[in-house]
Formats: sequence, structure tokens, C-alpha cells
Amino acid sequence: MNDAVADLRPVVEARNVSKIFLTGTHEVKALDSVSLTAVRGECLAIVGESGSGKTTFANMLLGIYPPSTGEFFLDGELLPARRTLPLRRSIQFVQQNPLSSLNPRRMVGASLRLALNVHEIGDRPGRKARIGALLEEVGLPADFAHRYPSALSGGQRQRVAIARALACEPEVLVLDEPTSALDVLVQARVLKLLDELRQRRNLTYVFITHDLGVVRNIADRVAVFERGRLVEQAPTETIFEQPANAYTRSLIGAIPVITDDEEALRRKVMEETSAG
Amino acid sequence: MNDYLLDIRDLKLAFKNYAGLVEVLHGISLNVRRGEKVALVGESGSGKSVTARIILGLLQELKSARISGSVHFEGQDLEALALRTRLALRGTKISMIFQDPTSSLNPVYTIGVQFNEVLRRGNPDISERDAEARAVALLKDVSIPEPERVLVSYPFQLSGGMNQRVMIAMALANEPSLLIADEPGTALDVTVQAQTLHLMRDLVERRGTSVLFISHNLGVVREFADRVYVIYKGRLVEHGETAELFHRPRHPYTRALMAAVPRITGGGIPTISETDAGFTDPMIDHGVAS
Amino acid sequence: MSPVVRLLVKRLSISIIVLIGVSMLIFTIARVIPGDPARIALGPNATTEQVEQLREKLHLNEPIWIQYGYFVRDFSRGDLGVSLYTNRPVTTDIAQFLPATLELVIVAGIFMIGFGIPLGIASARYRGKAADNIIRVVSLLGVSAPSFVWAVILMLLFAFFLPLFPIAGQISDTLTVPPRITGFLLVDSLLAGDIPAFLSAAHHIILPAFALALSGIGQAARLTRSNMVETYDKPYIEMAQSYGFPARRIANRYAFRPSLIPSLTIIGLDFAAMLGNAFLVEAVYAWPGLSRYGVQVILRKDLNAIVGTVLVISATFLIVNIIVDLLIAYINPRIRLAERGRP
Amino acid sequence: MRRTLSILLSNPLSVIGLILVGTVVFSAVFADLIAPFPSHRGAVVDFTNFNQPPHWPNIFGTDLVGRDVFSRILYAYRISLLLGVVVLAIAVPIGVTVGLAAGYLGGWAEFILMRLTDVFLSIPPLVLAMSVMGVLEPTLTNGMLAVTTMWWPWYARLVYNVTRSEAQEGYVLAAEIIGASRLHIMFREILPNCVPSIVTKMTLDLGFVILIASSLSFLGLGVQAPTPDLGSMVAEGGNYLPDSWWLTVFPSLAILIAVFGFNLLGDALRQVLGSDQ
Repeated sequence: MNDAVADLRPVVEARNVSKIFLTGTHEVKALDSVSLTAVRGECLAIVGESGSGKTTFANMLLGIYPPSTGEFFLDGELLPARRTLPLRRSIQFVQQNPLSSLNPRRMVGASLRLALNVHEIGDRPGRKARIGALLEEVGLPADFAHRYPSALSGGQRQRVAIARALACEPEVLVLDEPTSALDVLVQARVLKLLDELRQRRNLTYVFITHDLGVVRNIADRVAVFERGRLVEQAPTETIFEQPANAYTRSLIGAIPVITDDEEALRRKVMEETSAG
Repeated sequence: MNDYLLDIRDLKLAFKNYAGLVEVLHGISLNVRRGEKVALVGESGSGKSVTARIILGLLQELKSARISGSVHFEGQDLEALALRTRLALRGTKISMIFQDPTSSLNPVYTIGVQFNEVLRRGNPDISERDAEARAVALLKDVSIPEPERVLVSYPFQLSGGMNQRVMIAMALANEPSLLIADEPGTALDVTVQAQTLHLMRDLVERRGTSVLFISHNLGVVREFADRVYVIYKGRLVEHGETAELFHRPRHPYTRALMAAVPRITGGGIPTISETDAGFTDPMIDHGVAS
Repeated sequence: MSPVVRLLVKRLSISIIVLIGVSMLIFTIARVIPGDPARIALGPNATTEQVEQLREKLHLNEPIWIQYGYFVRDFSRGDLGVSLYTNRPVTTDIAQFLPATLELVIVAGIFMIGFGIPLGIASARYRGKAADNIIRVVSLLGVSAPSFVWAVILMLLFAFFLPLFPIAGQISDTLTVPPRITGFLLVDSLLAGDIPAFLSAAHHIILPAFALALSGIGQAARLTRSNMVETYDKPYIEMAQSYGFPARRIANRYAFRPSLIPSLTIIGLDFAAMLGNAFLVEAVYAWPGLSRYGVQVILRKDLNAIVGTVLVISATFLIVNIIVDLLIAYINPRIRLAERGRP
Repeated sequence: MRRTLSILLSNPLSVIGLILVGTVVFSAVFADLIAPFPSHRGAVVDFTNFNQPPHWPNIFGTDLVGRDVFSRILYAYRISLLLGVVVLAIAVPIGVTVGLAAGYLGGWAEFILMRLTDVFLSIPPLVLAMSVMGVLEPTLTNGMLAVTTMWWPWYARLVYNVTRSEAQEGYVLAAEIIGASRLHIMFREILPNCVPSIVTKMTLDLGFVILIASSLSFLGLGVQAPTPDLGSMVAEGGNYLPDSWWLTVFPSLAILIAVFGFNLLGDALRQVLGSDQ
């Protein structure tokens, strides 16, 4: 009973978060007082096009730079601008391009070991076994620890990047377009892995993407960003069946689809636009 | 001879490096009729982009490339043509649209200067004034609101979608009979991509331009193409009219590819087997109704 | 304020900071001399009082920052002190010797750009072919020897064995030197309408300038080539090729101009190297420039003259760099026009 | 490593570079064994055989006091290479640290360090080395000091540029998100990615140190007599052109060959290691 109540408490919360960038002489409002929450074990998708502020939001949640105004909370505690090691450990990150996110001159094992060393997870001899276990958890053989990223395929690299994030044993995983650099077959496999990991480890996902097809099948809730503003948030089903916002509808209407059912859904959504 | 505008037969390509030969295309045959929009769809590294470059003769300039097979365009064997004649086709009879519009336009010249050069390819004697008028008209065709302003701009001053329109306008400027589009709009936002694709489709349909459309995105292909070739690791695996192929995919690779695309109607993340069993099966041709 | 003006102001202020840094650095170097510069200047026969007088005059008994303060005060009045070697104001000495050096360096710079860049373009256009390999080896040879080696080799070949050019000097002894206006002999002779003097000066400058330019030519060719080869991989080159523009046009127009942007900065640095290397060439060809003066003042530990000479050379270099930055701004529209704000 | 070597050996120019560098290094190391007149490295006078054109056993001729030019060139190589190795051993760590710190830390550290680097870079290399050399006694150690002073800023600038672009890479961000220290990120993450550029530049620079050192001694600001030095040999011989051509031509060619060899090798490494700057 208590557990269930605890689970509905937000793990991550953003309160009135704004970000203003200075470019040369003028200010650009990249994010305009966004408030959002994600509860434990949930996958919250943040959807938008370039310039929507979705990446800015993720970067501030990760502590890469602080918000201009507003606050982020983790488990009800205010996240400071300078993150302590335990806070860093709690919120981890998977980037879009695994080719860039893995150091080409360090072996896979060294990249994973860094996380274990920094956070002093396990004793020194135990770390080797832990690295092997992490690799196996993401579906790679343990001996991949001795490979360089250049010897891996795109999908394998992204699995390593996921394993590295998991090595910190985080509560929250920020995923920034984690599959958009991958081919569609590989994408499906990696998405499957992410979905399983979330359930197994009771992780909270903040899933940044422009791909609504992916969102439909992995997210519990969707937040739609447009030019720095949060224009709609709702459970996934609602977003796709009854989108309230015109921009959301135009996004759905623009998706290239491959089946007649999808086309029917798209047409329905677009008709509501012209009717509304 | 046949009535194909573009007819590729048993095209093979290999690259020579210090370790030996790496085969990229294992003999592909495909064709495009006049006024037809044909897609070549496949994952990265499948050999779809190199095919486009061979048609234009861009790869032939590489010392490391080994090419065999034939490419006929308007009934002429391109390989048999003198280099000069072949060069003359580029930008006039055949033109190409590239993946990333902003980095495909030269950063140090204005759109106007670059447009002028393209028009001069088609008509070397065109006057400065006529060229500008023609550029303005062409930019209007691709729904660019202030063509005069765009002409004096540099690519970095324009949005990706705007540059994409400029590139389409340039590609169609000399009224080519074949347009090769290599992953058009992949670098753009979905809404912008959808707009520019519709625009491009309308323009080529109105002008009767044939298109060879190269993409990894099944959804885009389904919306754009009349006919589809699926390519996997340098081999064509399935071919058919778009509706037929999407309704009844038969090759194991095509089926896996389609199953892997997450649907906006839901249904969960598809389970894709970790093995690639059957992907190298022989090609399945649905044939084309005439 | 236009972006170019803003750039100019920014560059100028950074250059002034750097120049202040140079003055402090060279001042420090000049003051850590082991031994007493006053004693060295006056020679072993001077009395202790004379030495002490000179030390007082040069503020050598004060702490170094006070000395630097005097230096800044004098410098702001355009006074670099008196050379202990020539007993003349350092500014007078520099005004006398600098023009000949600058003339040599400018002509060499013209050679560097005029030969180096076209070689680099050709090399990039025919990359992988025989012409490319030849140009690459030749330009590598160019950068593989110090200027004095080239000076000696060119002199042996084209002044002694094939006596095409004079061996030394700035102008033929039999001619009267035209009145000094700018100090640049080529310019002064033209201003005086003295064509024979101009031709003789031109004849004299070719060999030393070429010796000085050779490594610069090689460097410019290599740089142009490597930046252009990089540019050839850009999508806009492929697009230009897809339109069937001729290879020469693609090289000279589509690939060259964007690749010039990164090349220019380094070419500016090479110009600086030439200011230094001019010392070597001048020594071989008995060129009446700053070289002999510079070496002499360094050997004699002539503080004011060392600081003055180095400062003037550095300032020249910084001016060249500002010119290079403006050229880059002219070529690169991103700098010329303010960039659009990024989200 | 094997791949690197096999690519190197497949290119004739790289092979020539390897041979030239091998020859220069070999003759410097084994000068005592190769040189026909080892004692001529010092202040030997032989007025029975002075200023002679090439002949056996003085294949490069003899100088004005009768010393074997060939032997002296071998010993000059030894000193030049020693100088090059020492200069780089000091200059590279300094320059790399400055460049890494400026490029990764940014802000004030970047401003101060890079302006400091600019100060050194805005004095022509030779003039800076001359000034340092001029105020010090002309010994080998001071020569090293003078050349080091002008050399480290080039590494600072190189590493700064590479660091700036590497810092944009995702792996740096990933390490930051994990919480790795700045020192770890600079030296364990970014530095390994600078190594190809650094190694390439060091190879080229072994040649260029020889070049600059010989220039200094050509102006009389380098190693002093009787120690053999290529630059001073050219300078001395220059006064006896064109009659005693061997006094200048052979030391000149010796410089050219050594620097050319290192340049060829450095160029080949640049291509193989993909560190085109």
C-alpha cells in the first residue's frame, strides 16, 4: 500500500523552468516556464522539432547548464546548479550518436569502469565481473570489454552507451534521440532492450525524440514542446487518439506511415484540425 | 530497345583498398520509365547512394572504384559516351538533390550566384537579367515567399527547409528528364520534410520529370513512389508497385523491415529476431501491371 | 556597429594586449642578462664612475618593474631610448634599417602567395596523380631547409655558376641611390622616375626574396592543398560536380575560396616567420636591413635596441595578422554578416 | 600498429622518409664508429691537408684548418638530434598541458593561457630564440633553453585547437555526466585523442628543431666552436664561395636531407593516423 503511494510521487519535477540564451546582442528564449513531472517507473516522452527546447530541457535536467529561472527536483529535493556526485549518479544520459559518445581511444571496458570508479561502486576486483554483467544485461558478450568502439556496429555501440549509463545505477535515464541514428531493424531491437530494462530496473525515462512512431510504442505519457513552450501533455493514447493542440495534430499529420490503419488515424486527426 | 528512361543492368561495384577488394554492389538491375517515380529503399551501407553516384558518373572518377555492368539513359549507354558528353548531361538532363540542403550549398556564395551558374549550365548565353527573372520564377514555384531576398542571401542565413526548396528549384531549373533524390529532407524536421516532399511531388508530376528516389524511410517511400526496389547489402531483394509491395511484402528482409517500423497506431515495440535469416534469399519480383 | 568594425575593434584590442605582453616578455629577457650591460657597452677601459653613471641613466639600479615603468613612459612619447651600439636613438636606427627588411619580406610574401597558392590548387585538383606527387615533393623540399641554405644554394647556382643575378647588395654600385622618401628602394626609385635604379633594385631583390620565400611557397602550397582536399569532401563540392561544372572551375571557384579561410591564418604566421628568417637571408646577401643591426645589438647586449627591434617586428606581425583577419572576414560571409541567433 | 606499418611501407615516399631518418639517426648514434676521423669533432689542426676539395679519405673535403667535413657532419647530427629530443621532451609536456587546460576549461584560464601563447607566437620564432640566446652564454644547454622557449607555444596552440573540437564530442559530455574529474577528462579522455596530432607534429619538429638550431648557429648565436654544427659550418664556408664550395654545400645538404626525411615521415604519419589539422 505504502509502496504504491510512494510510486506515484514524482521522481523528477520541473517547476517553471525557463532558459534564455544570449546570442551576440539579443536574447533568445529557448524554454519558457515549463513545468513537468515524471513518476517512478514511467516513460515520459518529450516531443518537438528543432528549436522546440526539448534538448535544452534535457541538458538542464542533467545539470549541463542551469535554468535561467525555475527549479528542478529529484525525489522532492531541489537540484542545485552544481551537481554532487550522488546526484550525478541518479540521473544518467544516453546520447543520440554512440559514435561520438564513446571515446574512440578507450576500450569499452574502460568506458564502463570509469562510472564504477567515479562512484566507487563495488570493490576493485569485483568491478571486472560487474562490467561483464552490464554488457550481458544489454545483450553483448562480456568479452566486448576488450574492444574499441570502432570494432562495434552502431547498435552495439548504443548498447555500450546504455550499459555505461546503467553502470551508475541511476534512478532516471535521460534518452536523447537514442535510436534515431540507427537503422530501423537495429532501432527496434534497441527499443525493446530499453523497454525491458525500464521494467526490470524500475527506471524512470525522460525520452527526448522527434519520432512519434517510437513515442507511441514506448512512452506512458507525452509532452509536446513547440518553440520553447510546453503546448500539450497527456497520456500517450490520448495524444494520438484525441490530440487537443493544433501543433500536436500537425506533427501527427506529418508522419510518413506505412499501413492503411495508420493512414486512417492520421486522416482522422487532420480532419479534426480542419473542423476545429 | 525499350522505353525506359533509365535502365541499369547488372551493375557491380567494388572498392580497392590496401587490404584488397571490398564488394559493394553485387549486380543490380533496375529501371525508371518516363514520368515515373521509383524508389530505392534500404538501410545504411546497402549501396543505394553509390548507385545514384554511378548514374551521374561521380564514382567513376575515383581511382579505387571498380565498376561493371551497364547504365542506359534515354537509350544511350552512358559508359560508352565520351567524358565530355557525359558531363554535359549532368545538371541539364539529369540532376540530383542531396541529403543535407544547407551543407550542399556553397557557404561563400549567395544563392543568387549559385543559381545563376546552374542556369548557365542549361543556357550559357542567358543574360544576367533573364537569369535573375528565371530564378525568381523558379523560387516562386517552390513556394518561397520573398525570392528576391533569398537570392541575395547566403545558405547559412536561411533555414534548412528554405535551402531544401532552393535545392529543389535548382535541380529542376534546367528541366531535367531525370531527378535523383538522395535521402531528401532526412536532415529536416518532420513537418518541413512533409511539406517539401509534397511540393517536390507536385512539381515533378506537373512537369513529367522521372525521379529515382533513394531513402531509408519506408513511410516516405510509400507516400512518394510509384514503384519500389528494396536493396539489402548490395543486392536487390524485392521489387513491385508501391501499394502491392506494402500490402504484401514477401521477402524475409522486406517483411522484417516493415515489421520493425513502430506504428503510430500502437501495438508495442515489434520483436525482431536477432538473426538475419533469409535476408539473402533470391529477389522477389511482383512484376508491374502495365 | 557593423560586424566587421566590431571584429576590427576586438582584434585591435587583443593585439594591444599581446603587444604589451611582448614588451614585458622581451623586457624581462633583456634584463636577466648575466653581466652588467653598462660595463659591456662601455668596454673594459671605462672607469667605475662612468659605468655607474650609465647605470643611473638607464635606471639599472631600480627594480625591474620601475624600469618597465620608465620604459612605458618613454615609449608613450615615441622614445625607445638610445642604442648603446650606435649611440643614436633606437627609433632612428630602426627607421633606417627596417624598410629594406620590409621590402624584402613583402616581395617574398608576394612570391609565397603568387607561387605557393597556385601550386597548391593544382596539387589538390590533380590529387593522387603524378603532378600532385611532384608538387608535394617539391614543396616539402622547400620547407625542409632553412632560408640561409636556400640563400647559399641559390647564390651558388644563379649568381656564381650561372651569373644571372648579382651576388650581394640592394642596388648596383655604379648607380646613384634615389632620394630616400619611403625607404623602400623599389618605391623610391619609381617616385624619382629613375627607371635604371628601379630595374637594378628589382634585379637585386629577386634572388634574396626567392630564397626567403621558398619555405613559405612550400608551406602555402601544402596548406592550400590539404585544406582544399578537405573541402573536396564537402557535400557542396559533390553538388557542384553533380551539375557537371568543369573540374577547373570546381577547383578555382567552388573548392578554393572556402578552403582559403583556414589557410589564410597560417599564411599570416608564415609571414611572421619570414620576418625572422630575413635575418638569415640578409646575412648571406649583405642586405642592408635590420639583420646586422639586430645580431650586433643582441651580441652587445644593447638593451634598448633589443627591446625596440623585437617590439617593432612583433607589431609588424600583429598588423599583418589584423589584415589577414579582415581578409578572412571579407571572404567568409558568416563573419562579414552577423550570424543568425542560434536556439 | 601493424596496419600503420603496412600502410607506411606501401607508400614509396614514406619509405624514403624512413630510410633518410634511419640513416640520420644511425649516423648520429654510431658517429664514433662511422666517422673516419673521430678526433676532428674537436679543435684539431692539420695544416698539411686544409681546405681540400673532396678526395679520398676526406670524401666531403677538409675545412680551413684541415678537419674532415664528413666526420664533422656526423657529429653535428648527433648534437642536433640530442638538442631536438631534449627540446621536445620539455616543450611538448608544457605545451600540451597549456593547450588542454585552455581548450577544456575555457573562461579566464583560456583567455590568459592563450594570450600568453599569442605573445610568444607573435615574436617570429627565430627572433625570440635569438633574443634568449643573445642574453645567455652560447652553450648547448642555453641553446636548448632558447629553442624550448619558442617551441612550446606551437604545441599549446595545436592541442588547444584539437581539444576545443574534441570537447564538443559526446564522450566528453558523457564523462562529465558520469561525474569524472576535470583532470581525468583532460588527460585520460581528451589527451589520447590528441596523440596522433602530437606524434605527427613531433616527427615533423625533430626536423624543424635541427633547422632552427642551425639558423641560430648560422648567425653566431648557437653552439660555439670547436663543437661541430651544421649552421656554423655553412656560415664559415659562406665566406669562401664559390671556390671552397664543399664547405657550404655538404653541410647545407646535410640539413636538407635530415629535415626532409623527418618531414616525409611526419607527412606519412599524418595520413596514416588521420590527424590532418
